[in-house]
Amino acid sequence: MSMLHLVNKSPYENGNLNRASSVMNDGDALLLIEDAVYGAVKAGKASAMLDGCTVSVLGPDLAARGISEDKLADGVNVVDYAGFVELVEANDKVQSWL
Amino acid sequence: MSMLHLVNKSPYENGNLNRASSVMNDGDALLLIEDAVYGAVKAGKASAMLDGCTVSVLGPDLAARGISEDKLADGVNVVDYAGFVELVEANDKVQSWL
Amino acid sequence: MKLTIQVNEGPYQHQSSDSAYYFAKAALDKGHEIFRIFFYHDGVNNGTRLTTPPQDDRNIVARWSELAQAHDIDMVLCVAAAQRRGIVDDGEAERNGKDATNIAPGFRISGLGQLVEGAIQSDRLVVFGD
Amino acid sequence: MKLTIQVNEGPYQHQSSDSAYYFAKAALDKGHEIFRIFFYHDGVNNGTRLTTPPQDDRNIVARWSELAQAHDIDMVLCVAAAQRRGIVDDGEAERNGKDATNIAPGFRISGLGQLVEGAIQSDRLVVFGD
Amino acid sequence: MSGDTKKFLFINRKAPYGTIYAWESLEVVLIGAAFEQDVSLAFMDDGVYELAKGQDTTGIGMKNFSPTYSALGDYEITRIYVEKESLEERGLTLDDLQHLVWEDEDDDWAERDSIRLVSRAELGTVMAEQDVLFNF
Amino acid sequence: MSGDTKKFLFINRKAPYGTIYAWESLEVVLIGAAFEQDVSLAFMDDGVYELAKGQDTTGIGMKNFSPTYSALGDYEITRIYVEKESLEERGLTLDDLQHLVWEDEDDDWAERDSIRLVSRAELGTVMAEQDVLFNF
Repeated sequence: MSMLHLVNKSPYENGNLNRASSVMNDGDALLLIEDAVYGAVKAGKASAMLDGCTVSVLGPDLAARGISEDKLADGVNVVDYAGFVELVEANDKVQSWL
Repeated sequence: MSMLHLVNKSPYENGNLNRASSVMNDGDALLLIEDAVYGAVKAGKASAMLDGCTVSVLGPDLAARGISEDKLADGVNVVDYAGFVELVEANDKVQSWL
Repeated sequence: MKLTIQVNEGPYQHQSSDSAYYFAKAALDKGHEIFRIFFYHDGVNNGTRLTTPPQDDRNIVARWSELAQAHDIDMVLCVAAAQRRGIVDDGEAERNGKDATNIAPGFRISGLGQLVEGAIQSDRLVVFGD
Repeated sequence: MKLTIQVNEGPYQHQSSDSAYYFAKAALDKGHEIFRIFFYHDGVNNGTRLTTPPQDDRNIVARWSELAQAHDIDMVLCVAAAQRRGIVDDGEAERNGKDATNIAPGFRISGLGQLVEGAIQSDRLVVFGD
Repeated sequence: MSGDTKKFLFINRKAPYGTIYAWESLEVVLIGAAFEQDVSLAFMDDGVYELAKGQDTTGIGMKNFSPTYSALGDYEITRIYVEKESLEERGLTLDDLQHLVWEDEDDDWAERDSIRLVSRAELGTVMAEQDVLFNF
Repeated sequence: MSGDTKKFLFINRKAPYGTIYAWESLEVVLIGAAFEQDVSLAFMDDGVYELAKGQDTTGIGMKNFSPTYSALGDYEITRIYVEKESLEERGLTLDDLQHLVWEDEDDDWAERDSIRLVSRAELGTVMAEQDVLFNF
């Protein structure tokens, strides 16, 4: 049963992104919202945690923080709130790493 | 001018203890309160961050978490709230790493 | 899809409440059903009508109240959490001898069983918090 | 030593408010002066009289009120933060058209200048938060 | 159990006392037990500290809620997963935690251990098998 | 400045929007300016994100308070320390931040840069020289 992993904290202050990315099973998806979107910036150290994961990031949270999409790590998918809902629907359950 | 560095978060979830211990000047003091007291447990990985620092830990917070004093890293000083006040008085200012 | 949404933080201090709101709105726009929104921990502070945010800022509480009204959503504040934080309706005021209430329109105070029931009855539980 | 204490979090959710209280008490016991306790951010939620904590738990708000009364301490809730979170006294209720107040005894609502003044007038500023 | 029963996993990742999440999570667990779902608990990251022995909150004026964990067996909660890596990183062993048990009615009420020490990978499998994850 | 002037350093360590600390910190800075103290600001850790260019909060319905930073010069705040290591770790350079300036009245109102890029060690020295640290 596939899981959507939801992370909302900056990976530079808190271990949740590292934790989530280390326990994802095949078929699981990862969505970064709020301050966690900083983890998707290619030039940042934390983006290495995303290797091998299926990653989406919430566009409105990116824009708020001044991050343009061309700064993102390769393969990161940008979604809006409707896309967030679709990810919740597409996976059997949600794990919020709070 | 000496500084009291105050840390209140678990070093296993958050970078503040690491941050505080890396910027302490000679003569500064470090006080661990609330969930940060876990950082003073000798057997835990995080206690390595305390090397070379003058470290106190709040006794009431240790007891609440079931940590007996014989579990602490060498040189860690246990204080009560009165000792907390004395540390604030003994240093010229307080830096709360929140 | 039938959803229960849990909100763990109050308004303004954390973005959680904002994220939950936009998620709920998007789910409704796509035709999904929100079975319940359950406010737990400091999340109960979303349910006070006494806030006066700055003119140029969003009104988080009013936004929730309007969403509940427009879509007939069941918005529940956990009673134990509300008692600790001081969110009071008429019944609570009487039971606990309080001289005022502060609950906002569209919210009701009830037990933790409402969260568990939400998880049982819904296809997904989505938690927003710190 | 003259102290100003800043509290950034509300009651119960985080230990910050408890730590600040015990620190304040210990400072008073040692003969120090508390110039002011300034409640900022969610810290303003320490100043509501509407909480009803469980019988076997501490009453954080009442504890602050008693400390203020016993030692004549100036306890200030930041007005901007209080408006966002819905903490209201008579003046705020009138200004903002609120039908109830919830401020607890011993607290007053004032501006951020009170924090800055506290830092200027005191020998130490000690901040408790998340 | 009926076909309508869901598999609930309560995931505890926060230390006690510094924040209220651990305690208010436990309140949900106790209420949830009345709904006759298939309930398990997991303790990982700082959540493992919730089960520490010898907690004494006198000095911080807060309620010591740790004895409640030993009542979980009475609520028919018999599977409490504790992550090995989280313990090790913190310099803890199972001996530092409360000994939690339940009584097996199918075996003359024999006492059985509730805590199951699992690796991170095993816990990932447990999580994958659930219907609902409660996060605290 | 009189002998009663204190050296204030406002330390900003949190990202904007995820929490309100960055914004409510800025409100203290603006109020504090009226008290004619010797005020500096420091941005380190996730606080460096507060100064990022191009913030557009339309999609999250929150107020974009980042333009306020460019007004700090008018409040006679001329020293804004940004920690180099925090930028580097996050893959940022000064070009990613707003260009903040103040006008030097002793030099025909010439525009000068407010931001001073400092190492962690240098920032430690700046902190040590202060009378009061405000933590957000």
